Amino acid sequence: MKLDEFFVTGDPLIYGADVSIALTLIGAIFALTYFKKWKWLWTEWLTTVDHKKLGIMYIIAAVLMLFRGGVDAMLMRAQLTVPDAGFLDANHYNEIFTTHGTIMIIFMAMPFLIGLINVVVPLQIGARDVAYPFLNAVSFWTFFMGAMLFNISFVIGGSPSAGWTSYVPLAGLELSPGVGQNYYLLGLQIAGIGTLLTGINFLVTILKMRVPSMKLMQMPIFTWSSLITMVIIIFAFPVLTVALALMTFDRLFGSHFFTMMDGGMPMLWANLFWIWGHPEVYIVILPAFGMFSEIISTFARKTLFGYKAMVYSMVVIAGLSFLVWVHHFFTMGAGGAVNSFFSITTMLIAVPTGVKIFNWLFTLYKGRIRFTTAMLWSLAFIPNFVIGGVTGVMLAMAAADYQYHNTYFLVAHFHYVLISGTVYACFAGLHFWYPKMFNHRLNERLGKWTFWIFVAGFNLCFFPMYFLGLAGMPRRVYTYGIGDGWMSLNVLATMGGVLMGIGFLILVYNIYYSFRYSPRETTGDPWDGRTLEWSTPAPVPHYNFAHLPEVKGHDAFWIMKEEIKQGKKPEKKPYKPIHMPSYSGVPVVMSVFFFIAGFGMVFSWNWMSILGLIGVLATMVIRSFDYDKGFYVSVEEIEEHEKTT
Amino acid sequence: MASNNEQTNSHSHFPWSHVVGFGLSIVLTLLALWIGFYSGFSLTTIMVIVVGLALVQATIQLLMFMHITESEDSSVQVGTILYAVFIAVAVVAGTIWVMSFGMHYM
Amino acid sequence: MKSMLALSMFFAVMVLSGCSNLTVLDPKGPVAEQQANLILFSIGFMLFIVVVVFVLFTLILVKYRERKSGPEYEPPHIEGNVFLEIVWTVIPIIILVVLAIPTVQTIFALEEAPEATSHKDPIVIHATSVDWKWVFSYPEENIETVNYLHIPEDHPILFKLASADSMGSFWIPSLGGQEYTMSGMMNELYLQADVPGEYRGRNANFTGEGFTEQTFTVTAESEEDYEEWVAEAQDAPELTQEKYNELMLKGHVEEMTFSETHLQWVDHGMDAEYATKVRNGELNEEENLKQDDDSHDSHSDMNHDDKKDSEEHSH
Amino acid sequence: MEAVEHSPNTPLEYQTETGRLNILGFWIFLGAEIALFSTLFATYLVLVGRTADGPGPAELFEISGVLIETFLLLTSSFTCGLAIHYMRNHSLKGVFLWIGITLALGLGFLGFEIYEFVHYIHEGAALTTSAYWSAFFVLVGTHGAHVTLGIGWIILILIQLKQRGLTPDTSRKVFISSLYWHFLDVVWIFIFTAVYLYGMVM
Repeated sequence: MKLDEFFVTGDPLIYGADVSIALTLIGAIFALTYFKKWKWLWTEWLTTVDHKKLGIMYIIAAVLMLFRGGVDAMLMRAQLTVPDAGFLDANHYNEIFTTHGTIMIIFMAMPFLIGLINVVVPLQIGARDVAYPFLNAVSFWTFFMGAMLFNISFVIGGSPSAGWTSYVPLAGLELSPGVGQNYYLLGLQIAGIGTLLTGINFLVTILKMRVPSMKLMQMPIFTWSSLITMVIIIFAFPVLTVALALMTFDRLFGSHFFTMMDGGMPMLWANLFWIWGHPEVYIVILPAFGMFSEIISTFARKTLFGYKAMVYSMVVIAGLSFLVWVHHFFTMGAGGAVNSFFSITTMLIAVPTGVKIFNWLFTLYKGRIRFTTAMLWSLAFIPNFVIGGVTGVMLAMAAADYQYHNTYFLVAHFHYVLISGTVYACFAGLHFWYPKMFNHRLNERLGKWTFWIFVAGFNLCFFPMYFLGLAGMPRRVYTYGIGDGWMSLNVLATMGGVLMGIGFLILVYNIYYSFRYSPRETTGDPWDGRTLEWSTPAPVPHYNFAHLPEVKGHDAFWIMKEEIKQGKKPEKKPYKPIHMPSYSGVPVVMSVFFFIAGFGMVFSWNWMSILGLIGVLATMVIRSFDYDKGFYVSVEEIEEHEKTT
Repeated sequence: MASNNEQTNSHSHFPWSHVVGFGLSIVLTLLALWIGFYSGFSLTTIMVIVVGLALVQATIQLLMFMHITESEDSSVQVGTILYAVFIAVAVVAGTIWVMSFGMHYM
Repeated sequence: MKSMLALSMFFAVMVLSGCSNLTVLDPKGPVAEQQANLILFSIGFMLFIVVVVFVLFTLILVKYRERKSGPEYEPPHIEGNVFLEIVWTVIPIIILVVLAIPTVQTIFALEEAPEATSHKDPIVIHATSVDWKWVFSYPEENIETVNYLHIPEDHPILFKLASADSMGSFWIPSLGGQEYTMSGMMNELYLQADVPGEYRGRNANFTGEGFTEQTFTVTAESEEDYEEWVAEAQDAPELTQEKYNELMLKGHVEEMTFSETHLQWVDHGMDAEYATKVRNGELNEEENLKQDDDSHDSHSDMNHDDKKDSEEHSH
Repeated sequence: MEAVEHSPNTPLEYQTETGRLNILGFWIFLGAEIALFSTLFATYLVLVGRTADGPGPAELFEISGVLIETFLLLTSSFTCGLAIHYMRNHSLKGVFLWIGITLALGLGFLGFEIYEFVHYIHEGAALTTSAYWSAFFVLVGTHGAHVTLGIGWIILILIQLKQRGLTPDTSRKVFISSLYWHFLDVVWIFIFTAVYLYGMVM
């Protein structure tokens, strides 16, 4: 392989990216060395097993990925604004929409939510850490290394260009011979390991690490939504693992699962991909539902309306999510019976979702609604998600779907549910729990600017796309003719896209501004919260709770505050030593080996992949012989902490 | 938690449940073999019976060898496995059903 | 009643969009019409749901917003209301049943030739997607075209869809919804044009670099004009295998017309490997001839099948 | 927090919180493994008959070899169960003996499987031959890879057992690895049924 094949060349955009990546790296190394922060970085962050720190790292990585995916989106909108534009050529455009989709779903939406779950859920259930802190670090680092592996395809070897769904035969070796598709397969595979481990970890955490007094039906609704999400992860991700592995075998070892030659069955890929892919949609939407429930309840000053119905509807959604996957390929010609069955199961999902919408509305009813930034995001979610939801029902009607399929109608639908569901939730949750993570709030005034600009831009960008779809514009075209008559709506969409970009930039500025100027938190309960995470002091000590809290119902912290208002004095109990897990450098090292193995496989450099796999196994052996039992936080240290806060 | 722990009460006894489980496994395997080769049933009937026998044998393993019901979390364990079986049926049966179209052209 | 509702919805959509080129809602044949009706029918219910939620949402937000002045109001503790929750579970179920019935009916109706013209034998056209062009074979007329179609109006067309390589999707939005083309598989799709005119058809499923330009034109014309065109096309140069193999290479081509069809060498609905072998140079002369003989048999079989099919459909 | 009260009869592996958490977590992992193998089974069953120009299963499968593999694995599952029985009777010797036998049987199984694979490849049925054989080798091979990993893992645990004796930690590890081993036997039952029996009866 020649050097100019190894490095992607020939495009000024990519040279620009090369330079900025190099400068950022040099800048970071210089800053770390100059301020003597290397040791700090290693001991405090790279080796941490603290769920709060891991959560913060997840969120930082997700925001970076949001930036990357957002730049991709802006490039696409730039290309599509006017007919016959020559800004990007077909291949470049294909690479960009492929990486946009993959990054937004796998490396932005999921990690952002998992990051918030990491920070919040253990606090909500009164736990001092997760069930398997070590595995939690492995989860983060494999996700991170998978994301990095996927992202370097941009400058080394070339990006995948077969769409985030990677349909074969297009994504097969015959029609996509470069290494780009290998990056997709291995990046997702490595990140998928982390996701599966997160699933198991948090399921056990929620089931077993709750304070003993918290019953299942007293758990905060965000914890419930996380629990159900974890169940979906556990059963959906192995399917992706297998599908990716089979395609990897096809591309690297000459097997014939999805090839056109020797009896392979390309349609099977679509089938397996969506068996994972549809539950994946619920993996990124259920935690969002949970967050909106918490935030709406907090800022309406009312307990959640229909708590039990909310829980059961999520259970039903989780069950149905595995029975609807064929609606992604109604047009494959599987016959009337198959299409009818999957039409109906898909429509059924609208029922529990509708129940949730009305429960949110009636949580607001008779409330005292405070329009904080977090609340604004949660409120905007309701009407926007309803638009996405009803068009989802329209898409579920197979006979009509033959006309919507693969068009901008579909693009509009899934952006309406994914942005107004997941992305709004990420922003809402970020503003809501920001003081828990960083000990100061995000500036409300800037937050509201972001909100209004982004929401206006979002609707301006995606609402016209419904009509573009009905006007016959297929997704994934890199340009169109003047005669197609799609220009005016595309101009609107691009304007919306620009507004969304501006909104994001204001958010980034807000993070900087608030870091500099926001007053530091003193109480740990900035919003008059209802659940246990708000009972922890600011900043949250690394052991979370000096005393395990006593739970007497749903909205446990609210009940405590009510009792204190009625004159009940909190009793002073003596502190006991608290057991905590030790930090470990093994997860990050193991993940680096995963990265090496993956990189070797991308280029079929067997020596390198074997070296990487040996490294992975070696770190596992080291872990197996590690009998470290963690340590105890002494009573003195706890007293010291509790005094200062 | 020891109350639902059958194993704890039989520490020093002969491991009857294992021996019975092992015997049943062998019998079921041979039975499946006989049905497959000598029963003369149609292929569909054979497969239905044989898959049924495999499920029985799997259940025996779960109960007698793996003690799925013994710990305080047995309900979670059983629930996990049952849900996994639901997923397995949905994936296998669903895939075969959905992918069976167009086969007559092959 | 249904059509009234549909009509009013249609106008609502028109006004909303401010443009009149919503191809999908402007059907030119019975298939697209059934789908447009179903779409408009569903839009009606969806607008109802949207309006209910939006009105409730606005009223609640206005009424229960926190006021700067005014007494400190402490919201009541309400855990839920079983009756209300049953109401908003049952009403969506009813709406879905109402939507599901016509959906299922239409799904099955679209698998048959359109009812109004079901007494006519459908014209069979094999539509094959090849990176990045469309090849159309008329086995009964024994002609083959590339990147354009002629069809008679008011006459059902049975498209037999296959792909030589990547998975495509055959879509003529004015005439009806799409269906995938796949190598080694054959799908059937009935379409019909009731209005003469030129329509745009395209590949709707992403197939890589040349995907955007993988389009074709459909000319719907009177039976006489169509017959005339067929006769003309039958005088076109004969399609040779050499020429056809050139078409198998990736790339775009102009519109072309041939007499004879490629079905005498290969039916991509049964042979998934042909295009790959051509590209890899694996089909040398000798094998070509052998393959030639083999599929001559299968070709005549298939013609037979086609006839049988059309007989079945005409009943 | 490790000292939650438990009856003296409670097996060692359940005595610590770590033990209880890890065992539960492993069961959930097995649930994920069921999803993984069911995807492979679905793939295999869809691709049955797609043998292209290669041989079909009925031509190559031989009942004797498959039966030997099946009984080796069945017996190893039984002996693995006995090892846990002895562990709960605090007999370190019994654990070593029966796990040793289990490993020997597992290695025997692997040997026969490798021989079988080599034989098929020799007969012209390899991973690259056709979709059917790709599915066969990946399904059965994934199980075989699990067995191999299991053997390596159990050897590591035996070393730790040698170093530390029966403690809550080591017995937890032995117990979890036994769950894994039994699970592989369960998977094999379905491979035996859906791959070999079906392939030969077809």
